[in-house]
Amino acid sequence: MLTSRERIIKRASEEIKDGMNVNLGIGMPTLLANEIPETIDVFLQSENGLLGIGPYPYAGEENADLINAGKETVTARAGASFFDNAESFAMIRGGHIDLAVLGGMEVSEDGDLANWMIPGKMVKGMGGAMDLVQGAKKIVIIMDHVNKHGETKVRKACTLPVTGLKVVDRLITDRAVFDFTKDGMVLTEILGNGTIDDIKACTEASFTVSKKLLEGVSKND
Amino acid sequence: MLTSRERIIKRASEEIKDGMNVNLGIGMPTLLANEIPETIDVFLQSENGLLGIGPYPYAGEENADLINAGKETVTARAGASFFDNAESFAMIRGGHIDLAVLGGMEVSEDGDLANWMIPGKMVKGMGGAMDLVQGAKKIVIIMDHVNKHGETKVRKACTLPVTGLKVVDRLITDRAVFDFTKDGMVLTEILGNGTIDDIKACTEASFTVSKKLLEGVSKND
Amino acid sequence: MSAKQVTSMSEIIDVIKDGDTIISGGFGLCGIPEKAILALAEKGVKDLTIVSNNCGVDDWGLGLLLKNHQIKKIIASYVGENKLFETQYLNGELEVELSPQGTLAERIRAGGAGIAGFYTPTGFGTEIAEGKEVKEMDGKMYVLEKAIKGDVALVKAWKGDPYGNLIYRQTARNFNPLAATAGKITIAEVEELVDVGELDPNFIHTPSIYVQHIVEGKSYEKRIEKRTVRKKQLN
Amino acid sequence: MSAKQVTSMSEIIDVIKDGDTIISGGFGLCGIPEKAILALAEKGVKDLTIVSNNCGVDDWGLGLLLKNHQIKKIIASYVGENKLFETQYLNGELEVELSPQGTLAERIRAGGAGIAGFYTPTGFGTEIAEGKEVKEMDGKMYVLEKAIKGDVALVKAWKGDPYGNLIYRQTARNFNPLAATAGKITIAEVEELVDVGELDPNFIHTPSIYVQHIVEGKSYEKRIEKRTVRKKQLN
Repeated sequence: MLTSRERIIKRASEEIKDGMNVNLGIGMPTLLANEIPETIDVFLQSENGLLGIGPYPYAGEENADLINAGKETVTARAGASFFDNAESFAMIRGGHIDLAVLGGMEVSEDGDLANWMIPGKMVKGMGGAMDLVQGAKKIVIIMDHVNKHGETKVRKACTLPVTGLKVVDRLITDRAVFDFTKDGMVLTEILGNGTIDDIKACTEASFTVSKKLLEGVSKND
Repeated sequence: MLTSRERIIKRASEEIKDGMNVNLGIGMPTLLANEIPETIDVFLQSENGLLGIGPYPYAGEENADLINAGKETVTARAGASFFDNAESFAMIRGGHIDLAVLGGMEVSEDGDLANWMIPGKMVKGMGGAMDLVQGAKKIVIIMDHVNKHGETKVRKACTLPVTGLKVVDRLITDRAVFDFTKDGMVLTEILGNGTIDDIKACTEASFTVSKKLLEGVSKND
Repeated sequence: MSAKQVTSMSEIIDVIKDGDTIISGGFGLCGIPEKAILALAEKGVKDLTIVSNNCGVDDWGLGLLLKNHQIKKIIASYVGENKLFETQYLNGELEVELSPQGTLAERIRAGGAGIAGFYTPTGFGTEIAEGKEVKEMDGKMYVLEKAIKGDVALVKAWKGDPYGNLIYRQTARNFNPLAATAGKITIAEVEELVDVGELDPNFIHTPSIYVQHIVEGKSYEKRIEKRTVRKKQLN
Repeated sequence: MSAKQVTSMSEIIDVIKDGDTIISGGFGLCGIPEKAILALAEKGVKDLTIVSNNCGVDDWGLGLLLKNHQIKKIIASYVGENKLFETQYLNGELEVELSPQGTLAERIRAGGAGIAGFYTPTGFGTEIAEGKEVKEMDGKMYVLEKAIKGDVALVKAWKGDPYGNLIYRQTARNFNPLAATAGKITIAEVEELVDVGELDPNFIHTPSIYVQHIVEGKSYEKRIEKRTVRKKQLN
């Protein structure tokens, strides 16, 4: 049985398709890189100026001039390119990144995202998150469905300062997958063993349930 | 005795100093390149993407990929660099060009310049002229003092559509040199054989005469 | 590998439709996407809006599309090398928007970079600023200029790889890297298509992400507009 | 040749005065102008405004200037790696302006390029947009962000020539080419100073025009912030 983190990563990795240019956020999203099958040819972008992140270097081959946005030593794959930060964010802001997978603190039913600061705690800064949510063609947020106190992170409205308004396309939690459409927030998949009612119980946001999921659930019943 | 064109070019070439980055406009200004003494180390910028224009190529060595802003085949000097047009105009607009020498159709006493179109004639476009007059640290305009009908090109106000307002730092004609200062337009040199009254007679713009010139004239008398 | 490489321009030129906005690289006849222009002239799509610093000459470059009456509007900074242009402009067939060269370059860059508009000092107080918003910032006057995006961008590079990484040669770079970023679809033609890994990742001018299709062109004409030379000095 | 080359950083660092705004290249500890920062720490100029994506760590990079209480204000996108920062911020000694990373890069570029401001979608509807002008363009909301210029820019490159042409290595490029354009005075430090003509003019990252002083640094530390490796696989 998968841990909740493994469940999120496994499901999120299915978002990555052949030929895509993808930006993976710092933290859990970075782990997705290990899940990309070798049959798929993808360019991972690092906002500090690299298109085509490769695996971590072998011990002893670390290179201070070659890091990712999380400041980890990395390598560059064949066909990679280096560029400055203005060019990097031209790619991001200009809509050239097919997919960005980012961590979240809260997501609202309108697709608002909060993931950069907690009032009262020290401000660290938003880095490239505000640019990414405005620029990438598809924004997938991955996060636990509830916090360590059991409170939902899927909100009617964000209580934390937002990173962007109406920017989330898909939310993947350890319990469910939601899409944000012009008709509102839609539950499309259940991950793990919950029922639709279980998901409703741990979700403050209002959402509808996709036809496909309803049919699938009734079949399974 | 110098022709009026030679007089302009000779005087304008004195504006070019060691270590400068200089943009020479299409036409007469381009000829200045031949007048730069070898003791002076200068980078000539071409707004199509070259810093460090060299001499024309030897016959048989022309290269279609290496032209100046006038679309002439050129070479690149040692220490040159190539770049795209956005970078080229970042240099120009951002105030990194020490000196631009451009041709003029009319200059006004406020330092307005008209040099890009004549109403009723076919519009060719302004190319990089409007960017250059706003961006270069010093704008020197070279032109004949009067047109072929004997009418002054040094105006109270431009009659032709302007390229920029209050952009000219120095005007060099075949008859005189003017500076545009916060105290207005100042006649600083007479080229050729004219008197101050001669210059006044062929100039519609109001100007004062520099102390240095007044003293020099009285000494010569 | 995701296939961006096509074997001929005619294979891919059909992505361009009547009424499209096309951003073309090139300065004068230097670095122009000559194979794409020839394919477009052959295909005969109409009512194009062309964004390009210049419009070719009467019998080469974008002038070929003028000759065929395929262009409805052109956004350029200098069109003085093209006589067909004058005729079509004067008889009202051709719409023209002049943009100062640096502004044009920056507008295309902005289009590719997701910047909606920017304040430039260029053109303040001139005809070019008429109808545009102006703003005083830090005591200087600026004009608001807006981004340009294209349905298709046509780009000519020196070398490229199958992923679409590109390098340009000398002043043939000009507007090409900017155009490459600003097309919904960017078609790159190269003089030489090299294997993946042959281009040094540290010196790529256009990263692969901007390019959707790449094709190697054969026997480039690379016409010279003004052949200027000096005499060989005798020793 | 006009001499831009100096023999040591201490020879030139005096151009920086109390109260100056300094734009520094680097991302994390990668590509930071370490010799210039050391010279600044030694010289002890005060009340600096620092523009940099990050602020170093407690004992390296710009953190050294924090330690010395030389910084009055910092404009950055992420400062989470530096504990000194927190202390000085909380006791009111340090003023902080957070700018999203892409916006920060673009503001510095704008400063160097003579663009006074630009409309970006980044930060719309967030705290970052508070007090800033917003505008709807083509149905999307944008925030007006303003250019940043520095009294001095500090840049670290891989190789440079005596004119100041620079190339950077891999991701050590980051903010360096942008910073280089935006200083009234730009000081470049390089790992290797090469002869004029050794750098290929087709692949210069920072053209000489942006650089006023260049110095070769000895024995760069180039500290690694997060050493991540994989195990060598046995054959």
